[in-house]
Amino acid sequence: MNFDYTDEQEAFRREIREWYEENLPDGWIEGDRDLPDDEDEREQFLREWQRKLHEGGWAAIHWPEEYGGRDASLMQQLIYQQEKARVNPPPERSEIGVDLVGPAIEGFGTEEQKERFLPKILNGEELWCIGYSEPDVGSDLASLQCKAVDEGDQFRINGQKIWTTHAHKADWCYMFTRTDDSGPKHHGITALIVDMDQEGVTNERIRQITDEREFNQVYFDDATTPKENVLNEVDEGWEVAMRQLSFERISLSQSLDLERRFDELVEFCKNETRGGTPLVEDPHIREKLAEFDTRIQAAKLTYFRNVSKQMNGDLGAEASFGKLYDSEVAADLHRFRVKLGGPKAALWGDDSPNGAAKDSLANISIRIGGGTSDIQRNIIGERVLGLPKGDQE
Amino acid sequence: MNFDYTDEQEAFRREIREWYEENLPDGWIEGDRDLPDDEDEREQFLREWQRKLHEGGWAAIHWPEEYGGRDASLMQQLIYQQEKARVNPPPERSEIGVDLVGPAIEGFGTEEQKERFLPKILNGEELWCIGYSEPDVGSDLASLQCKAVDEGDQFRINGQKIWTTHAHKADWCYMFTRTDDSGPKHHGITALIVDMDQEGVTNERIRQITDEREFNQVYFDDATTPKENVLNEVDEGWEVAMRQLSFERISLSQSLDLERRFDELVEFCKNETRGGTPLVEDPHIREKLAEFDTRIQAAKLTYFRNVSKQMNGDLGAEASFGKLYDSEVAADLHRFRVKLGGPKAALWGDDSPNGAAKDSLANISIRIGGGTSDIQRNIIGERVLGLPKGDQE
Amino acid sequence: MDFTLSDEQNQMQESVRDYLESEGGIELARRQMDGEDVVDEVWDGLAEMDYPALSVPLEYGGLGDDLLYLSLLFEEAGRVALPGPLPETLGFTVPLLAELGTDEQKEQFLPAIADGDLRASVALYDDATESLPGAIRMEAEPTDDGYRLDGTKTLVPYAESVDRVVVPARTRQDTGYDGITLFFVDPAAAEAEQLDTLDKTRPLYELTFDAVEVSGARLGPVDGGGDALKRAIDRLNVSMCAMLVGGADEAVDRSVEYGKQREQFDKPIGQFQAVKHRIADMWLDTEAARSLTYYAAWAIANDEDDARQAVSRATWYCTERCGELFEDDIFNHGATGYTWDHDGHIFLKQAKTWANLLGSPTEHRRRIADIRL
Amino acid sequence: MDFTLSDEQNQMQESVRDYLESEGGIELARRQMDGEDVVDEVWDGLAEMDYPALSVPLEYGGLGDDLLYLSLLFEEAGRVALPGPLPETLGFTVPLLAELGTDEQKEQFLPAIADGDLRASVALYDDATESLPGAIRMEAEPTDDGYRLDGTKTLVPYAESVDRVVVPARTRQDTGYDGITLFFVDPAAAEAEQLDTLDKTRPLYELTFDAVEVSGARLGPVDGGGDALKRAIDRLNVSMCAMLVGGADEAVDRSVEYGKQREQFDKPIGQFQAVKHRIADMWLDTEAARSLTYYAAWAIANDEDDARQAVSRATWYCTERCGELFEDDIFNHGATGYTWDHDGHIFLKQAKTWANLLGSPTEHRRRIADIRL
Repeated sequence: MNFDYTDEQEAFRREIREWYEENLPDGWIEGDRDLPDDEDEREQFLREWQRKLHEGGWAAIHWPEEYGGRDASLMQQLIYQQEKARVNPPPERSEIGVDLVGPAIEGFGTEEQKERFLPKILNGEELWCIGYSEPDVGSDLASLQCKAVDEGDQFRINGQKIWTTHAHKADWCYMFTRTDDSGPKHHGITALIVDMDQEGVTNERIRQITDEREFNQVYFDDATTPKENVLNEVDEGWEVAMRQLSFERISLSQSLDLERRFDELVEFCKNETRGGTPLVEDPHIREKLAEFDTRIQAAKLTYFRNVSKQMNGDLGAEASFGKLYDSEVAADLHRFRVKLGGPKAALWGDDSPNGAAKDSLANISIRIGGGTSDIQRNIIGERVLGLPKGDQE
Repeated sequence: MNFDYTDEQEAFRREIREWYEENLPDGWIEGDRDLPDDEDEREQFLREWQRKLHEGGWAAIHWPEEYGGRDASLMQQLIYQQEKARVNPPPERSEIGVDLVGPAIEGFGTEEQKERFLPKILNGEELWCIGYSEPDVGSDLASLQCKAVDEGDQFRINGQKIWTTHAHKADWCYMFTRTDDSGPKHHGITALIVDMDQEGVTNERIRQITDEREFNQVYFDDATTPKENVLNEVDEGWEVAMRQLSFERISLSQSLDLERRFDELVEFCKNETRGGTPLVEDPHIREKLAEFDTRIQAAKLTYFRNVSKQMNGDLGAEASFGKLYDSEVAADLHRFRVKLGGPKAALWGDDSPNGAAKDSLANISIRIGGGTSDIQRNIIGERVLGLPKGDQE
Repeated sequence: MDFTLSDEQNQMQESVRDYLESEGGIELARRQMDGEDVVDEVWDGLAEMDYPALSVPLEYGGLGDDLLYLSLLFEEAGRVALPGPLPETLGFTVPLLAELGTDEQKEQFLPAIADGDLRASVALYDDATESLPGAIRMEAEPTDDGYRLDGTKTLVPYAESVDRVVVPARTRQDTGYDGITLFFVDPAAAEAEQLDTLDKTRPLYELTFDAVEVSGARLGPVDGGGDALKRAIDRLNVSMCAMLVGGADEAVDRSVEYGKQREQFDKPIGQFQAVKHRIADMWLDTEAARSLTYYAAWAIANDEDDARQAVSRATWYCTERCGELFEDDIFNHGATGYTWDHDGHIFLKQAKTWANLLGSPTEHRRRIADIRL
Repeated sequence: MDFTLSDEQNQMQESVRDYLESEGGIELARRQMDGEDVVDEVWDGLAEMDYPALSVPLEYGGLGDDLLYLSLLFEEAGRVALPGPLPETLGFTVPLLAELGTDEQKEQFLPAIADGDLRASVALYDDATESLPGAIRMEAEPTDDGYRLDGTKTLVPYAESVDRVVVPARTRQDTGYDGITLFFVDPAAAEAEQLDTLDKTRPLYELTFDAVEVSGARLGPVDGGGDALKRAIDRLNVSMCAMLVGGADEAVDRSVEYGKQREQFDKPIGQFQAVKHRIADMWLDTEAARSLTYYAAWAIANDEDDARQAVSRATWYCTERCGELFEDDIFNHGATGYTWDHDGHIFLKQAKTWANLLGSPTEHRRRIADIRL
């Protein structure tokens, strides 16, 4: 056990740090992190950032070099994440493609698919969305109903997807469809790559409680995709979905971000006063801050422990820790931040003290998306601890 | 809505108060509430107290006058409870008999049974225990296995009961047995009254985590009871068990006790110092005390609301509120009390600061007994709110 | 002792509920959120049903009901997050007018309120980052025939939809609730700017008084309005608690409904203990919040010794515990709950707003401690 | 950066576990609880396995391992609530001796400890109601060839089963950790009275020094032992945290086992989400507590800047959060869990004891705040 880094690792860290210093948008490091309000300008801004990332070789460091990555070790990925958490760079336009679609294509795709799709994910030229959830299918993928019919050289797709992040600007959809419903639920699911730019695909943006519209409903009415866009074998999509999260890359964790947010909160509490006294001198607030300090360190340290295990080849189910633990800490932290706002917490947008209101709402989606906290507790109970599965699942 | 009491009600309150002042053991009101350490002496002490209660007419005020009660109204019962919570009198030796057995005999018993058993419950001459749980039957009474075989003029009983409070000193056992296992689980259960003083009944005391031994395992090896000791019809015990809690009497609540305990805790915090400063001046402790003050008032007020509804003939399932809410508040309160003890919280017995250690352990049993908090949440979800029953139950 | 509602009270609640449902229920709040101003429409309807007259004394054309009775109305209003300065007008202003107003003022305003012709609000904050009463800083300068108000009040509810605003200002150098004089002024004399709010069903404004001269607007004694103001804020707190209780009750109902209908893994999700137990806990907190709120309303109405303590108990409990309960309701609805179209966020945003507006949960707990310990 | 145990460390833990199981596991704690004194037996066994030598420096016949390595031993000891002054001797005394002892003292005591021939404890409290360091009040008077100790120390672990006790006393009028001199004395010179304790696996004593003259017992500088004592208490805290982590891990295992076996309503109870999710949360807290504890041990061993903060983080988390986890384990076992025969209470009582013994959770949070803010 050792928390020091090698010279080589520190050099890698410096390389990232220097690249950020040179390439981040003007004023970013100093804290001016507002994205353009206008949607088109924002897109342009993000496109430019993705281009820079790609040019710098930072768009997907965990990808193989032959597809534009750096073959980065898990340790390098961790260092990259630490530095990223430190500067809080603009969102990556290709994040979905890089993190979720790319690995699937790399793991299950044909050589042609890899050559066709991977480079344009990296440079941000083509955006992706993922057709996973359906209106009546939340956590239960096996029940999906969106149909794809084999027409010889192509599939004809009819049905609906929902909660599809960024569908309104995506060029491609990586989606799961029902191709056979005669067998058990897990069989007969096919993973398809579908062009979003066709008549049979329409989408409707979903307004979220944060007043953002990142999610979509996507309707497929006789949409088609050629046979060569099947990922893995026909009817064998379940395997793709299940292996989705087991690619050789570092698991994600909110904990590094939480650490930065905690630092920011401490700063806020030092500067904000009530009755002339800085918040940070209030005994109740001090005790709460100490509690968050500990819980966030526990999250981070356990994350490091799990990553270390992974580096040593032990792919334990312990990765389930972070999704649940971190998002519970985050939920409490954001709720607390709102309470610190004083009467002004009634305000929104730029007037919201500490930007807390929106964060606290957005955090709810983190506790729901990608398997709710309830599902996470089932997973821990059953897969990590070996408790009997409920009848329900 | 009105929180005032009528003159008549206040007179009743005075009557109780005066009786307590005259009859409580010496020093009791002043706070000297230790029971004798020696078990025999303690029994003698409790027997004496029960006799006094009976003579004063306070042993079972909710019982009908013809069986030695006062036919007390729900309002009178509430006032009695309030006064009882205020002085925290010695435990009632006949509590199980008065609260649980008596009403069952009154509701389902024959005239002979009533005349034979009720008076001696009241005067404390005969003690009762209840044979309900079995080793493999926790919350699920319908699965009980203790067998009673019909031999014409008597039943022959074989099996085991567990968690039987006070069985080691009880004269009678009011128990549920399996008399028919050919039908559905809920059928074929018979409620019996069994003499504990016979060869076929042995018991073993269970040591609790508080180092007390109030619970027992009771073994029935060819124990017998005459036919006239069946309560309700043979095979119809389920009805008795189910109606057990719906007798026309006030529901119990910890909230009045919690209120007194809170007052005592405030006193403790005023007198106990750390570094020369009374605990009550510590900002963290002040805030926690305010929180408990509120939660206890919420418990008490909701209890009053439910009792009021009951007085107005509305027997809502809202009574499920108190068991769960109060015991969660109590659990938190007792845990907090232990934390207030300082390093001395390491001690037990008379040296335990504020007597908190034992209370906090004993409280666990309140959250488990009579339907765990989990079961209470099922009941609220299903019976109060109408959510679908799980497969499991 | 009888802690139940009378038949008449129950009927009133039912008729309010039926009426509000017939008017569109929570759709009114949605229209307000989407930028429409529904306050006139809401108020005209309420006036037709005589609701604005509830707390107005009998001698001024009202029904003379107390805060408890009023809370029952607010509870129903809260169930649909009803827009409009109902708590501000009925819970806050009317009792204040009745207590401090001159005969002339009462004659002028109370019947108008009872008839639904006048709405009022309150402009407390000069500094949105400070707690009350420290946040009251505006100084009122005496003039020949009145006072001059100069400064900007903020977080003023419905400033553009009301006819009068209670404005506390300092007329003496003093702290806390001392040295405060209240004014009852027409907000048209000030400049109103709407703020961007978390809860968009209840707009808040900045209200700038640019050396505005007011005469005859003083409400109550010079320098001595603080005490009545303090009690009026307590009443406003209870009014908001009652609205939150209504919202919480509705959230429980919605979670129960969804728990019965929505299926996952071929079962209604309400069958899963995680969901069932979470809803059971929501119900517990709702019932507890209701008990605390009813009692606080009763204690104020009957001038009980523990009224202030009771208000603080209800306030922190309703804003903090119920605040989390609204989040649980959203969570129970999964991704659907996270959408604008689901009503969950309307209540959550309201609770988050109110949790700080009239004293934070921590401040209320400290108040309880200061009284009790 | 590598936050995993080495193969060697894993093997050590396994062999400790196997060894302790072979000695009866938690039965040792039960025998101690029931009035037997098993400390000699436990210690002889540990000595045979060379465990007391772990933290003793190499040059004194030990194995020279650091606090992290030691914590792995404590974790296994905690899993069976092992009686005996293991944290006091190895976690507290050895590093203190190594730091402050004269060559002579080190020669005298360290090899003896390594060989299992000497056990030690610590007598901190003069007042069981006060926090440290305020609770250190005994004054030591200089005599011709040493000091005179006069007064009663309380809450002294294992006073009758150890050969030496570290006794801090004040030799200068001062507060906090200043003006403290440490003494390493034979408790036989004092009168020991066993206290009635919540946790009966680890006996505590009152130790009365009736003007006891000690010579050559001073450990470290006159008036200047406080700093080393403070750090030694930190190490003792981490040692206890490690024991609690072991107990917590065991509690999770026991709940899981029971969840698989025990049936209610014809299903294993571990299938019910209420039980399953509670165990999942217990597991989360155990893993978090373990990470915090390992890191604190590593930070102390490597003299990191954030070592004190890390100790306080681990301490409040292990005592408070794990404290509740042990109650959950009892709850998962239903009425069975509430019996003396079920092991749950052994751990719960230990956690409740330790939650106050070396700083309350609140005190540790305040310490974190004071360092960090």
